[in-house]
Amino acid sequence: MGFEKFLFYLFAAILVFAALRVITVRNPVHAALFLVLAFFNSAVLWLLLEAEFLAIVLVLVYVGAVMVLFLFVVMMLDVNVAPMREGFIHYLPVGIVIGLIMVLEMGLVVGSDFFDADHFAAVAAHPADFSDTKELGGLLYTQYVLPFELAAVILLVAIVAAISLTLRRRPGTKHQAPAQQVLVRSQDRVRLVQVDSEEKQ
Amino acid sequence: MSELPLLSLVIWGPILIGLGVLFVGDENPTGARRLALVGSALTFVLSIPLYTAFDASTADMQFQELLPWISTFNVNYHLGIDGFSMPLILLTSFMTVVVVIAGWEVIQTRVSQYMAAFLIMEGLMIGVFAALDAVLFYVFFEGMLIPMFLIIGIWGGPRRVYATIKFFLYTFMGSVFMLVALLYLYSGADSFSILAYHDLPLTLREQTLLFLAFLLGFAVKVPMWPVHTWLPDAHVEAPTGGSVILAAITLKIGGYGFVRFALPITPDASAALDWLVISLSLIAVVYIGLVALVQQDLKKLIAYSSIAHMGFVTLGFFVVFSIQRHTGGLQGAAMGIEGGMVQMISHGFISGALFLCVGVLYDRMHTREIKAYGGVVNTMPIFAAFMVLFAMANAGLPGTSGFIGEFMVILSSFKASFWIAFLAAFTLILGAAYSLWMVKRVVFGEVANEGVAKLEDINRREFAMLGVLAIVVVLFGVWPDPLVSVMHTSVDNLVQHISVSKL
Amino acid sequence: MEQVYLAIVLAPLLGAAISGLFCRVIARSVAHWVTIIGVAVSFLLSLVVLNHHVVGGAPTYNESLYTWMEVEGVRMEIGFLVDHLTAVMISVVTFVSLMVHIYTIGYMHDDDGYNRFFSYISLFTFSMLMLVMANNFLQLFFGWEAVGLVSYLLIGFWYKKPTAIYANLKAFLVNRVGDFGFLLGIAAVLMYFNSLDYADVFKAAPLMAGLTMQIWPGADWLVMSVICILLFVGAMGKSAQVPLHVWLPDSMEGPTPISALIHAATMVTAGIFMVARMSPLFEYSETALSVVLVIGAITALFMGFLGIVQNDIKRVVAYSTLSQLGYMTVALGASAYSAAIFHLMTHAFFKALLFLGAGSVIIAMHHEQDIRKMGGLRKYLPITWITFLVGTLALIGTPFFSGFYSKDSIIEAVHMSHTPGAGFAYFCVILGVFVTAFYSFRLYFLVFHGEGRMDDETRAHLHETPPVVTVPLILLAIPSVFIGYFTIEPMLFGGFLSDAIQVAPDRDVLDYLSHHFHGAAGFALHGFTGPAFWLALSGSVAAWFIYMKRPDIADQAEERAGGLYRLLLNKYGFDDFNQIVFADGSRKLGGLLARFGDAGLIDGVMVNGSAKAVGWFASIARNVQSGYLYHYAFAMILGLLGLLSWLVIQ
Amino acid sequence: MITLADYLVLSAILFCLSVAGIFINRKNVLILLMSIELMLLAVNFNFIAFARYLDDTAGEVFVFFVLTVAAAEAAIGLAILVVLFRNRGTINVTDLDTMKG
Repeated sequence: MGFEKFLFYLFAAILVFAALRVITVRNPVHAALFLVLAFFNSAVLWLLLEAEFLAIVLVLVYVGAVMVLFLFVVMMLDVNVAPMREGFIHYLPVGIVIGLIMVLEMGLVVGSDFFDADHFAAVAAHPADFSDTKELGGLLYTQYVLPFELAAVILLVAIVAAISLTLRRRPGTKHQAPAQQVLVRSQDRVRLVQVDSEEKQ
Repeated sequence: MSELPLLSLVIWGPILIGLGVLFVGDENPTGARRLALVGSALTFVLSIPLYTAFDASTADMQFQELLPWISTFNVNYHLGIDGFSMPLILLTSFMTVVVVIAGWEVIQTRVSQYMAAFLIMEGLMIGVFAALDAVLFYVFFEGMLIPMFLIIGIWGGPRRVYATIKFFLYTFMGSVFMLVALLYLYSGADSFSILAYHDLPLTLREQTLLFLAFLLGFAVKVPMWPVHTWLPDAHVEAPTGGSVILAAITLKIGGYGFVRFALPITPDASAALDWLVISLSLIAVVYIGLVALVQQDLKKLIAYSSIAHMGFVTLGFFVVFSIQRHTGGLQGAAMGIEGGMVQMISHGFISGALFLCVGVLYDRMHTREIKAYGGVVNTMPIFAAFMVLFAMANAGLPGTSGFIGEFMVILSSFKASFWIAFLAAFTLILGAAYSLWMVKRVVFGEVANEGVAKLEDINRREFAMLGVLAIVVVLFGVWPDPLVSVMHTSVDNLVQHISVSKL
Repeated sequence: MEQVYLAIVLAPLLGAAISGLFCRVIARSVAHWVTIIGVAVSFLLSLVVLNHHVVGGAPTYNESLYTWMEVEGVRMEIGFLVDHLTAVMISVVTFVSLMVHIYTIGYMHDDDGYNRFFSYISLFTFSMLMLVMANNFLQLFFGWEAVGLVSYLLIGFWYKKPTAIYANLKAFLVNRVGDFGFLLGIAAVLMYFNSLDYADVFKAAPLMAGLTMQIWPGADWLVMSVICILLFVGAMGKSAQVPLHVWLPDSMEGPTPISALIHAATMVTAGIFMVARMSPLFEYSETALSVVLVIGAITALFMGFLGIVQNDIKRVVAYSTLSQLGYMTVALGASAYSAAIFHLMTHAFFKALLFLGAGSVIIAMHHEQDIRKMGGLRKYLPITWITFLVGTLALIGTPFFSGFYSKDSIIEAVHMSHTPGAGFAYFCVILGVFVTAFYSFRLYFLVFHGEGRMDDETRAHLHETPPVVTVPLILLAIPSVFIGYFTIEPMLFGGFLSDAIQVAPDRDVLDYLSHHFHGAAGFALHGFTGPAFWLALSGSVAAWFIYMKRPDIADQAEERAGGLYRLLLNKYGFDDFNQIVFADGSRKLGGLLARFGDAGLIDGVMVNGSAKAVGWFASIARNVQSGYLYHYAFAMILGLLGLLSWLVIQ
Repeated sequence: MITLADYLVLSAILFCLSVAGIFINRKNVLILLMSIELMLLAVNFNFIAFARYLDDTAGEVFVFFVLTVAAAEAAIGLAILVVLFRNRGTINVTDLDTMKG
């Protein structure tokens, strides 16, 4: 059994264990960390699939940004862990049953002969100088320009939404309002008064 | 007549004046009332040439107006009247004048909106009668509900909200089926002109479904037996003017619908299902007659009596087919349909007048319970004379217009089968029973209570109103020819049309 | 001549309109003079018509004046048919109406509705004339209902009296039941003859003789008998034959003049006139004639019995009217139409006389109508007494009086007739003579003879009624005696009514009778030998014996014949039966239908029911929105699972 | 050799785990968000596996977009969580049932 396969099974096992722990661990911080672990393992597996740019993106962008955000939020909201768990048992059996059915059905579909070795077996290894990034870039900026722009817009929307939701203007802060300042007219600020002169004593 | 677009004037005139009355606003009620009176009188005057210049020798549409409206679906603003719709338009414009006068002192709150609602409603109703385009018909048909909804809803009695919602939903449910039928016809004839539908070939299955859709749509409006319970509630809660218009004209749209849509478009289905409509109408005549007997509320009693009278209309329309089956010929069929039409017109006047009488009593005693009255004749002799006259007309006494419709329908239904005429003739007994028993308890006898003792007789305005209606009722009773001769050719044309099968 | 006929009809209408519409405005004298002139004009003109047609022998006039409506080839018109029958009828109607108009001046003197009353009675005269002179079924029906309306207004004239407004509603409804059958008859005529004009219908009658129609799926009935029976139902309603007679006794609630005019002389005879006018149709259906015969016989006899137990003077006379109407119907049944019309004419005179006499007694007794409180009035009211006696003698059929001629000819006609049921009819008619004599003389002796039973205060005021009341009595008494003698010859046997009345040869009993007829006097003398006279005599002697010699017998009658007495007292239970079955029954049925049908079924189940159903469904759907996030998530997952399994299964 | 089926089975397991995660934990919204992240990860797995085995990098472009959307979604989710916490003082799901019908 090749070294590759061994690697694959190793990391797959860690990945599944991490995923399992994410949903079962009591403390959300641990859950977040396990999720980070899961992402790292999947990045490795992606490398196996020679999608190295995406693996790196996953690690840098996703884990770096999103998971950090998660941890940040988790720690900020001092979520009291204890009450979180009572209902756990109550729903467990149903959850398990549904999960199993899902796995069974997916297994049926995925494991079926459609995806067996002979259809997708002979995969040609990429030539040495093959660079996934160049490949990806070529495609991204030619065929998929519009979706790319859309993705940018989505991100912009996300930013604006997040900020507008969470921004709080703390009361009591003084700040200038340039708009009003400009509108001021001279006559309602200056008053000419006619005063008659009296002799100097 | 000059190429003056009379029909459009008669439709949009009152609507515009109605809006004008709205602008006059509530703070100047007398101005609003006067403008409304001028508006309704003007519409009536405008509708008179429709009668005088009406050519009774041809059955096709007159005063036609055709303008493209939504050209993508070739929907066009197509108006026209024939022997069926012209008398109804005249009835509408006449009754609106009466109603505007009726609401003169009675309505104090939001006068301009009240008058505006009636004028707009008048325009819409005339639109319904004049529309020859399915979409235009449907727009007017639904549009007409809104003012009536407001009239009952705002100026009505204590349970008005329940009554008006029930009225609206009932009629709306019916008309939805009609819309489906119209759309189906559009897909068949890919034009919205009703006349095109008349000779559109349809298989029996199609016709049956279309007929049932039309039947439900118009049965609610007529109202026919199972779907009639909205009428008593609507009448009890509606203000006097509202229930006059409701009784005088809104019910006729159902009857008109049968004659314009159900019969000509689906003759074979009508022939196949005529037993259903006939049995429903006979139930309406006998069952509702009995129910009317035991009513304690004056308006409910008259509402039930108008259901019984409308039962005659549908009976008259649908007796044609069994006559053809029973006697082989068509002799008497036209009399049935004409009887139905005359019954509609005369019922408009009679039940309108009866509701006005109840209104007169209600304005003074603020109760509609029959028990609260007794011996009204001692303090209001002139009013009692009118009340007895209209009650007699309601019971179908010869010499009043109430008699003609029933007489013709019974004569023609005898040709269809003895038993139909037998059951229909029960109206003579039941009609007389509930009308005169009501008159006995309300009008005759000793002065029942001090409320009745304090009643003062009707004033000039009410006398004018009731007087005009009395003259019309007796005039048509003694001389119905002008009303009937107008319809001859249209009815004969319809009878010929429906006697020929479309399959 | 057309203007004359039009004038006859329109004169009373004009009088009615003037005194009716302006009843508040014009003075009393104007009101009664206008109406009296109107009726007098029409009476004189009808005399002109009478001699024009009878003496002058003018042909039958049958023109239509005005087309009411023309539908599909069927012309509905207003028109006049004037022949001997009509001439006789209009003269009788206008004469009696004139007498009543004059009489009313006295009777209604202190009544505030004076003008209104005059307008009603002349409106009645107009409607009756329209009915009688009609030449088509539509106008006949118009007159029929108009007469019903006016009788409704007149019975309920004193609208303050609860019994009066109950009686007029009852009268109108029972008349409407009759009209129900009548209208169906007209519809049948229209269906089979396709025209409403008498002329066309009578001309086409022979062709229809054999035709049958199926009302019950199995039974084939003669078209003519269906039409005639339906028309006769109308006549029963109007002429108060047995099942539909209940309204006539109650109609005594109205003022006496109208009892005389409407409920004795004219309106109730409308039914008889109609059947006589329809004789060409009736002759073609044996069954219809026997139905008429049997019902007439039942009415004649059994209503007579009721007359014996009544204590209200007007009700006794009312029941005698019912019984006499029974006689006329029996004559019609026996195809002796002209005998019926002859009896109708004579009856109009002496019955009007009896009613007006009763009215004058009531005036004298200050509106006291109970005969047990009267007695010995002959000393105080001489003229009324004499005229009343004349009327009674005419009523019971003493020879040489007009009543005798008409009643005896009917009895002979029935005796000869062999329409099915003639035997039973003859028995009833004969027994009826005894009963009529008994109750008439019972009334006569109780009111005019014996010692006065009224309280002193009324006795003190007892005096003869003013001439305006007694003059009509006298004027009516004269024809009650002589008219029979003079008119029997032409009317019955001289073919006086032959132009209007057609009788099938095999059933023409009058023709058979004419062989034995030799002069009015001879007929009277022959009468002395006949059974009828002796029965009448024994009836009056019995009445004299029971009520004058031994009044105690009458009082004990209650105990001895208790059951029979009570049966007669509540009028064979007709009133209660109608009340329970029809009045309360329809009210209960209506209430039932209203509660279960409308309120319960339609409103409750279908309308509000559906509203509640929507509400109920909404409440269930509501707790799906639990507000908890995980429920929503759970729902999503279920959706996903569903899709997935659908995908997999497919 | 690693066949495509292995990858697909793996992503199926990941997906089911995240699904179980979604409704197992009844209280904690955060876990919910994380499960959604996990689910998206599983989806990306499939994309890349197919892209690799069908030798067509279009799949990876899609992963690119899925990531952006995932990031945006996470950002907004957490922002909502923060606001929720700020207003309600708790993000315990059982207390947040104001939306009850």
